[in-house]
Amino acid sequence: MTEILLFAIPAFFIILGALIVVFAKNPVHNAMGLVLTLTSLAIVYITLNATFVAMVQMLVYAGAVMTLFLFVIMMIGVDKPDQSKESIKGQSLLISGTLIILVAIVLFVILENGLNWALFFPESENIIDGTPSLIAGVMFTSWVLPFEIISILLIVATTAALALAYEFKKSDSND
Amino acid sequence: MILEILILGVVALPLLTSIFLKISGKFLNELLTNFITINAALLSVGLSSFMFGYIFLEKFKPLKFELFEWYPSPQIIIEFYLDGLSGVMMVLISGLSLVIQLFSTSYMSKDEKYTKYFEYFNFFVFSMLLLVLSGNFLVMFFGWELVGLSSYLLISFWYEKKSAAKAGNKAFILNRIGDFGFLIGLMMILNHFHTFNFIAIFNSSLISQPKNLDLIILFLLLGAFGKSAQFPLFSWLPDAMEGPTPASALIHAATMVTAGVFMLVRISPMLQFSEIGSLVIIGFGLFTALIAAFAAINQEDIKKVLAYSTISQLGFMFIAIGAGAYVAAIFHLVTHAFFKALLFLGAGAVIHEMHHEQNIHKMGGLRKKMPITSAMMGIGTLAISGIPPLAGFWSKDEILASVFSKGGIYYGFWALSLLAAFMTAFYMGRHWLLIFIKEPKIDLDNVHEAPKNMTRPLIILGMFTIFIGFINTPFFHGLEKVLEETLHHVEVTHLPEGLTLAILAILSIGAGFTGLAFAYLIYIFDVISYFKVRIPFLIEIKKLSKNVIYINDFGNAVFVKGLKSASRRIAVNIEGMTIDGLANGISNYFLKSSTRMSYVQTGLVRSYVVYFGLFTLILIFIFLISPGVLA
Amino acid sequence: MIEVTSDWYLTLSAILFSIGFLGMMFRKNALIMFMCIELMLNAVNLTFITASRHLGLIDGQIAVFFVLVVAAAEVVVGLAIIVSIFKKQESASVDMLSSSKG
Amino acid sequence: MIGLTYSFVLIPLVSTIFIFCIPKRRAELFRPLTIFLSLIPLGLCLYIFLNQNLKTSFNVVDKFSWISAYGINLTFGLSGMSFLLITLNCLLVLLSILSLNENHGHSKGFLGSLMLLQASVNGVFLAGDLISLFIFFEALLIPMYFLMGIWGGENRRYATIKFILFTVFGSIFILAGTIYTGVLSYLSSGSFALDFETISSLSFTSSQSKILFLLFTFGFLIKVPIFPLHTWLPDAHVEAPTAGSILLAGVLLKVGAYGILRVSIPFFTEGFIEYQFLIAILSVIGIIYGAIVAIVQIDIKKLIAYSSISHMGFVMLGISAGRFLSLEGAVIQMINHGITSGALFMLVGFIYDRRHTRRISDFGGLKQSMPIYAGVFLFTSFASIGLPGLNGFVGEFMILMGSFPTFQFLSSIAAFGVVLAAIYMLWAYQRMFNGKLIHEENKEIHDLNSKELVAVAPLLLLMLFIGIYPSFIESYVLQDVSVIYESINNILGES
Amino acid sequence: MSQISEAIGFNLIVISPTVTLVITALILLFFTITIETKMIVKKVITFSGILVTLFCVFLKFGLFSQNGVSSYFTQKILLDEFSLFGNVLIGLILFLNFIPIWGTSYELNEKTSEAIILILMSASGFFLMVDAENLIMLFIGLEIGSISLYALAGLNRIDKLSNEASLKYFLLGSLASCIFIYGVALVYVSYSLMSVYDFALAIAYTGPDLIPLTTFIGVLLIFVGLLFKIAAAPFQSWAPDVYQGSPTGYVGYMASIVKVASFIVIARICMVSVRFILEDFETFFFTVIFLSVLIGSFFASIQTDLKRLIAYSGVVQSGFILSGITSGVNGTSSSMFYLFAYILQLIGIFTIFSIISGKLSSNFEMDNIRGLMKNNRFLAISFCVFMFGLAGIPLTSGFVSKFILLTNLWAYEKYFLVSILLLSTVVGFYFYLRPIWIATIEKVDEPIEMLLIQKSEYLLIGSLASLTILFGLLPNTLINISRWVVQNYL
Repeated sequence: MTEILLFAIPAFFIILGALIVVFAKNPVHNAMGLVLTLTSLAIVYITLNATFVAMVQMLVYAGAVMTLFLFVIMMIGVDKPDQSKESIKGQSLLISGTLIILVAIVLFVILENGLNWALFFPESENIIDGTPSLIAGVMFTSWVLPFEIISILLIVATTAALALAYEFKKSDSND
Repeated sequence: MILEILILGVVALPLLTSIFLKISGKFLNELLTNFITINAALLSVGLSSFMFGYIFLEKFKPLKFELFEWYPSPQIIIEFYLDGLSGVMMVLISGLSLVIQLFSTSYMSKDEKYTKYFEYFNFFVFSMLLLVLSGNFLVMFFGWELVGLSSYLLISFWYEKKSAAKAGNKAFILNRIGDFGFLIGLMMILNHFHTFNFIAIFNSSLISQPKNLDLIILFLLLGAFGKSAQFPLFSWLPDAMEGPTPASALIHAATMVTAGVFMLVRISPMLQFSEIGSLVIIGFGLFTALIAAFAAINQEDIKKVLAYSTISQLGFMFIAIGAGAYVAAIFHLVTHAFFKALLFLGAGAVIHEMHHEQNIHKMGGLRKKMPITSAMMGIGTLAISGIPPLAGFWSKDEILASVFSKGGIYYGFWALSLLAAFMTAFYMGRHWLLIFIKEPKIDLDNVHEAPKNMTRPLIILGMFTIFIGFINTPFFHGLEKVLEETLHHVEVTHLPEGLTLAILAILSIGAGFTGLAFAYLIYIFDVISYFKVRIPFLIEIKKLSKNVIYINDFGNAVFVKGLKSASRRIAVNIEGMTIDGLANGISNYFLKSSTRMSYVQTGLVRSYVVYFGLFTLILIFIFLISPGVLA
Repeated sequence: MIEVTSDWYLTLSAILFSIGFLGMMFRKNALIMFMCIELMLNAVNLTFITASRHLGLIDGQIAVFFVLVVAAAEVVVGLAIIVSIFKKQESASVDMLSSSKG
Repeated sequence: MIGLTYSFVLIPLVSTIFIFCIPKRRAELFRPLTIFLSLIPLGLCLYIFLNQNLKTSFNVVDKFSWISAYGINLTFGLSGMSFLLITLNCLLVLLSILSLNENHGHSKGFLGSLMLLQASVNGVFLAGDLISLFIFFEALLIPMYFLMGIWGGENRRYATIKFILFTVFGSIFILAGTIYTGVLSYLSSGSFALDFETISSLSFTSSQSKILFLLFTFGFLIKVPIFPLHTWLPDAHVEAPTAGSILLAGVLLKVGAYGILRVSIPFFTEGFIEYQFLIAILSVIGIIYGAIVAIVQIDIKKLIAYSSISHMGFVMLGISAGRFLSLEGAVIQMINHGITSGALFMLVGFIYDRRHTRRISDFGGLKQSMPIYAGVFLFTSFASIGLPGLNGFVGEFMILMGSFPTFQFLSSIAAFGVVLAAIYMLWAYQRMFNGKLIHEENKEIHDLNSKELVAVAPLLLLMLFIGIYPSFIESYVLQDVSVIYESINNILGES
Repeated sequence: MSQISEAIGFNLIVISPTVTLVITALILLFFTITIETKMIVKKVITFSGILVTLFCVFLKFGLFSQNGVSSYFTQKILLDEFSLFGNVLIGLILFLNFIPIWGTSYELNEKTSEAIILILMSASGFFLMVDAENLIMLFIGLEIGSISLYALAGLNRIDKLSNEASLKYFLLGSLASCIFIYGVALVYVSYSLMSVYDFALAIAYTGPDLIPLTTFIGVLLIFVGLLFKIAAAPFQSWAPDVYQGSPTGYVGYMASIVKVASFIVIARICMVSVRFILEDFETFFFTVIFLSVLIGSFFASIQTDLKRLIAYSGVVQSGFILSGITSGVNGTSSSMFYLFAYILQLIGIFTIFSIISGKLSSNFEMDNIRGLMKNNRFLAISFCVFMFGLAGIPLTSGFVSKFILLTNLWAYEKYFLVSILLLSTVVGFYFYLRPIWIATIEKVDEPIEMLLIQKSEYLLIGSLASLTILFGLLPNTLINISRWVVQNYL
C-alpha cells in the first residue's frame, strides 16, 4: 500500500504540474507547474533508488534551469497572457484528430496486449542504489568519452547564446 | 538492242527538252524556244513513227527495254514495253503534241511565261509517253502521277488567276483520289502476284484467276475514273478549262484523259475475267456519257461545252470497254483525239480572235470572218456527231454495234448509248451553230481569221479527222490487227455481221442527223417560239443542265466544305480541346492542387508540431497494422 | 495486493510525454512550448530511471545525466533565441512568425 | 575501325568547346568556323562510305567500361541504317547552319547547341547498348531546350516545357525498360550487361517480352510521335527556331522510330506481335488525323508539323506491319521524311526571315515576287506528298505495299492519307503562292539568294536521287531489316 | 593507466577529427576573447584546422586497415566502413563549404569567430554522430551538431526571417530530439539495448518473434527523429522555412551535413541493427518515401523562392536515398553513391546562391537570377549543371545515381516504388528546369550589375560542377567506393 501511495501521490502531482504547464494562462504559473512536476519526479526517482539523480534533478532542473526560465519570463514580461482563442485554421481539428489517433493506438495496443509494456526481461532482483560512487565508477570508466564530449555541448551552448543574444556596443550605436 | 534504247529516246526526248528549257529558259526568246521545242517534237514524231514502223514490220511483236533496277526486292525495274497498243498511243501523242505545239507558238505568243509553257508542255508529253510505254504497273503509276503533276502545272499556268490556281488544285486532288484507288489496286496486285510486270501478271492471271480479282479491278477502275473524268470524279475537267486552250486540247481532249481507257485496255487480260468490273465500267460509262451530254446542252462557255463533250465521249469509250470491245475503245480514243483536238484548237482560235471572250452567246456569225476555222470546226462537229464518213462515225458506230452484239441487258445499254449519241449531235450542233451561224449580237469588226500558225494545225487535224476513221472500218480491220498481239489472250467483242450492222449503222447515223437537225431547228430556226410550243419545266431543265444536275455543287458542299468544316471541327474539338486540353488540364490540375496543398505549409510552428505528432502517430499506426507485426 | 511494477512508471512517463507534446500543440508562447519540451525530456528521464531499476543496470541513470545536460544546453540556446526574437517583436508568441510559408 | 564511331560524338563536342573559346568580338568568325567544323563529321561519313562495307547489320566497334561493378559498358557500333541516319544528321546540321540568318549565325550559343544536338543524336544512332542509347536519348533534350527556349518564338516557354515533359514522360518508360532488362540480364548472366549482343542472347518469357516491349515502345512512340501523344510536336515546331525545326523534324523524330527498330522489335518480338495491331491502328489514325488537322492550319509551320505526324504515321505503320518490304519502306521513309520536312522547314524559315510571319493568309501571290522560291517550295511539296520520282513516294509506296498483306484494311485507309496530303499541301501552296499579290510587303520581297540556294539544293538533289534510284538506300537498309524481319519470322514460325 | 585505457578501448585516432576541430575552435575562442587578432590569422587557423581534420580522417583509414571493424571506448565509438564514409563526407563538406562559410561569417563582423566556432563544433558533433556505436553517444553528437545549427540559422539577427528560421528549427529540432531519445529509452527499457551491434546480436539471439512491441515502437521513434533531420516527408515542414530564413552562405553546409550524418546513421541502423527485421518496417518506410516524393514534387512545382525550391527538392531526393537504404545491401550502396553525388550538387548550388544573393540574405526569389547568363556565363552554366544533376539528366552524376538506385530497387522487385520515383523525375524536370529557364533564357530589360566573384569561388564551383559531370561520365570509382561501404553485408 505504501508503495502504491509512494507512486500515486507523486504521479498525481507530476501530472497536475504538467497540466498546469500546459493550461495555465500566466507564464509564472506555468513555470511553477513545471517546478511541481520536476520536484515530484525527484521523489519518484528516490523511490526508484536513483537518489543521486534525484539530487541532481533538484539542483539542476528545479534550481538552475527553472531560475533561468523565470529570469526570462521576468525579462520578457509576465503580464502577457496567451490569446486563448485558436487562430490557426484547422488546428483544433488536427489536434483532436491527433488525439483520436493517439487514443486509438493506445486502445488498440491495450486490447492486443493489455496494459503490458511487454518488457523483454523480467524485473531484476538485483536492486542497485544510484549512489554517487557507483555512478562515478561507471561514468569515469566506460562512459568517460561521452562525459568529456558533453563538455563540447556546453561550449556550443554558451557560444550559441553569446552569438544570438549578446549585443556588442558597436552595433548598438549603429541602431 | 539499239532499237530498244530508242524507246528510251522517245520517252526521254521531251524530258530533255523540258529540262533544257528549264535551265536555259532565262536566255531564250520566243523564236529560240520555238526552234528548240518544234524541232524536238519533230524528232520525237520521227522517232516514234520509226519505232511504230519497226514493230509494224515485226508484226507487232512487243519490244521490251529494261533501264535499271529501281528496287531490288520485290524486284521492280524501270522497264518499257512497246507493243501495238502503246505504239498507237505513242504515235498519237507525239504527233498531236507536234501539231498542238505548232498551234501554241502562235496562241501563246507574247505571254510572259512563254518558255515556261513549253517546258511544262514537254514535261507533260514525257509523262504521258512514260505512262503509255510503261512495262509494269509501277512505271505506269509514275507516268500516271506525273501526268497529274504536269496537268496541274498547265492548268494553273496563269496562277495569278485564282480560279486557275483552284482548278489546278482540284484537278490534282481529284486525280489523287483516283490514284488512291490505283495505289490500293497496286497493293493487292503486289500482294497477289509479287511482281508488277504486266506480262508476268497477265500470264499468271490467265492461269489462276485470282479470287479478289474483282476487287483489284474495282480499285484500278477508281484510278481510271479519276484520270478519265468519269462519273464521280469528273468535275475537275470542266474547271480545267482555265488553262491555256492548246494545253486543254492536248490534256483534256487527246491524251491525259484517255489514260484511264488506255490502262483498262492494257489490263484487259485481267479485266475480261471480272464481270462485275465490266458491268461497273459500262454502267458508270453510260451514266457519265448521258449526264455529261445533258450538261453540255446548256453550257455557255465555249470550252466547257467541249469539256463536257469530252467527258461524254470518254463515257463512250468506257462503254466500249465494258462491253469488251477494246479495239473499239481504242479506235474511238484515236479518232476522238483528233477531232476533239481539232475542236479545242478551233475554239482556241476563236477565243484568241475574240480577245478571250468565251461565252458562246456573245458570238455568232463568225463563219464569214473566220472561214477556215469555221470549216474545220464544222468537220469536227460532224465527226463527233457520227456523220459518215468522218472518223467519229466509224468508231462510234463500232462501239454501238459492239454493245448491241452482246445482247441481253446490253440492248438497254445500246439504246441509252444511242440516246447519248443523239444528244452529242444535238449539243455539238448547237455549239457550232451558235458560234458560227447565228446572227451576231455584237460588233465583229475587228475579228479576223486566225494567223497561219493556227490555221495550219487546224487543217492538218481536219484532214486527219476526215480520214483517220478508215484505219478500222468494218471492211478493213487495221487497228484490230495492230492490237492483235496485245489482245492476244483477250476475248474481244466483235461486230455483228451483215444486216444487223447495217441497220445499227443507219440508226446511229440517224441519231447523229436528228441531233443536228434538232439543234438547227431550235437554235437557228427557233422552232419553239415559232410554233409557240410550250415545253413543261423548260427552265428547270435548263438550269439542271447548266449546273450538271448539281453534282458539282453537291460535291462541293459535301466533300470540300464538309471536309473543311469537319477538319476545323476536329482541329478545334479533338486536337485543341480534347487531346491538348487533356495534357494542359492535367498540368493545370497538378499546379492548382499543388497550390492548394501548399496551404498546409502555414509557416506556423504549431501547425508543424501538429503534423509532426499526427504523422508520427499515423506512421506508428501504419506500422502496427502492417502485416506480420502483431500477429 | 497490487504491486507497483515498472509498467506503472512507464505509463506515467508516457502520459507525461503526451502531455508535453500536447502542450507543444496548444500553446503559442515559445517559452511555454519550451517548458513542454522540458516535460518531455523529463518523461524520457523517468523512463531511463525505470529502466535502470527494472534491468538492474546503472547505465540508465548515467543516460539521465546526459539527457539532463542536453536539456540544459537546449535551454540556454532556446532562451537566447527567444530573447533575441522578443527584442524584435516584443512578443514571444510563435503565431506571429509566419513570414516564410507555402 | 576503332574510334570511328564515337568520333561522331566527340568531334561535335570538341567543336562546341572550340566555338565557345573564340572571343565574342570575332563574331563574324563563328559561322564559317562552325561550317568548317561540321564538315568534318560529314567528311568522316564520306570516308566510311568509301572505305567500309557498311551494308551490314549492327556491328559493335568500340566499347568502354562504364560501371564495371555492374558490368555495364558503353558500346558503340555502326550499321547501314545507322550510317544513313548519321549522315542525314550531319548533313542537316551543316545545311541548317548554312541556312541561318545573321541573327542566329553570329551567336555562339546557337551554334554550340546545334553541335551538341548533333553529338547527342549521333550518339543515339551509334549506341550499341541500352544505356548509351538512353543517355543520348535524354541528352538531346538539353540542346533542344536551349535552342527552343532562347531562340524560339512568342509562346516558347509553353512549347519547350511541353516538349521536355512529354519526352521525359516517355523516357522514364524507356528507363524502366532498360532497368528491367538489366535485371533480367543479371538474373541470367550475373551482370547487368545491357549491350545488344547480350540482350539478344537472353531468352524472355512471353509476358516479360510483352511488358518490355510496351515499356520501350511507349517511350519511343511519344518521340515519334504517335496519335494521341503527338500534341507536343506542333507546338514545338512552331516555336522552335528554323534550325531547331529542321533538326527536330529531320532527325529527332527518327530517334523514336529508330529505337523501336533497334530495340523494341528485335529483342521483344513476342511483345511486338502481340501489340502490332494496336500500333498499326494508332498509326493509321495518326496518318489520317494529322492530315485532316493540317488542312485547316493557318500557320504554315504548324501545317508542316501536322504533316510530319501524318508521315511518321506511315513509318510506324510500316514498322508495325513487320513485313520485310514494309520495314524497309519505314526506314527509307525515315530518311526521306528527314530530307523533305527538313527542306520544308528551311524554306519556311527563309520566308519568315523576310516577312516575320508564318500565317498563310499574310502571303498570296508570292510566286510573282519570288519565282525560284515558289518553284523550290512546290518541288519540295510534291516530294512531301509522295509524287513518284521524288523521294517521298518511295517510302510511302514500300510501306503501303509491304503492310498490305498484314493489315489489308488499315493500309488501304492509310493510302487515303496520300490524297489528304495533296489536299493540305497544295491548298496551302495555292494560298501562299498563287493568286494576286495582295499585301504590299510581299511585293518588295526578294527571291532566294545564292547562299540560301546552296543550303537547300543538296536536299533537293537528294529528293530526286532517292526518288529515281532508291536501290541505293535500300542496299544500306537491307541487312538491318533482315535481322529484324528474321526475329519476327522466327517467332511467327514457332507459334 | 594504460591498462584502464586499454580496457575501455581508448584510442585517440578514432576521435581525432572531433578533437582537432574542438581544439581549433577553442584556439579561435581564445583569440577572440583575449587578443585582438587579424582576420587572416583566424582564417589560416580555421583552414589549417580543417586540413588537419581531413588528415585525421585519413589516419582513421590507417587504423581501419589495421584493426578492421572495431569498437572503441567501451562500445561508444565504432570504426566501420559507414563511419569512414561518413567521416570523409563530413570532412569534405566542411572543406568545400569553407569558402562560403568564411565569406558569410566575415560579413557578420563582430560575430565571425562565434560563427566559425559553431560550425567547427557542429562538424565535430556530426563526426561523433556517424562514429557513435552507442545511441546515447549518437544523441550527444546529434545534439552538439543540431544546437550549433539552430544558432547558425539565426545568426543574421537583423533579419526577421533568420530569427524565425532559428526558432522554428530549434523548436521542431528539439521536439525531434525528444522523440529520438524517447525511442532510445523505450528500446533500452524493453530490450536492454543501447548500441547498434547489440541490436543485431540480440535479435539474432532471440529471434525476431520475441522482440517486444515496445522495442519496435522505440525503433520507430528513433527513425522518426532521424527522418526529421533528413527532412523526409511528412517531417519536412521545417526545411523550406529554415533554408529560406537562414543566411544563404550557411544553408549549403547546414543542409548537407545533417543529411549526410543522418543518412549514414539510418543506413547503419538498417544495415546492422535491424537488418533481420527490416521487412517489418517496409510499410513504414514505403509511406515515408511515397509521401516524400509526392509532397516534395508537388510543393516544389509552385515555389518562387529558390531556396525553398531546393529544400523541397531535397525532400524528394531524401525519398530517393531512403528508398535505397531501406531496400537492402545493394540499394544502400547505391544510396551512398546518390548521397555523395547529391551533396556535391547541393553545395554547389548554395554556393552559387550565396554569391548571387549575398551571403547573409534570406529571401532568394527566382527573379534574382534573371539574366544570370548575361551577367556571368560561368555561374549560369555551372548552375545549369547542378540543376541538371539534380534532375537526373544523363551525363551528370545525378543520372548515374538514379539509374543504379532504380536498378537495384527493381532487382528487389519494388516495382511500385520504382514507378513512383520515375514519375517524380518527370515532375522534377518541370521544377528544376524552371530556374534554368529564368537564369539562362529569359530576357532582362534593365542592365545587370556585375557580380564580384573571387577566384577561390570560381575554383570551388568549377570543381564541383566538373565533379558532377565527371561522376556522370566515369562513375566507376565512386561506385566501387560505395560498394566497399557495404561490402561486409553483401
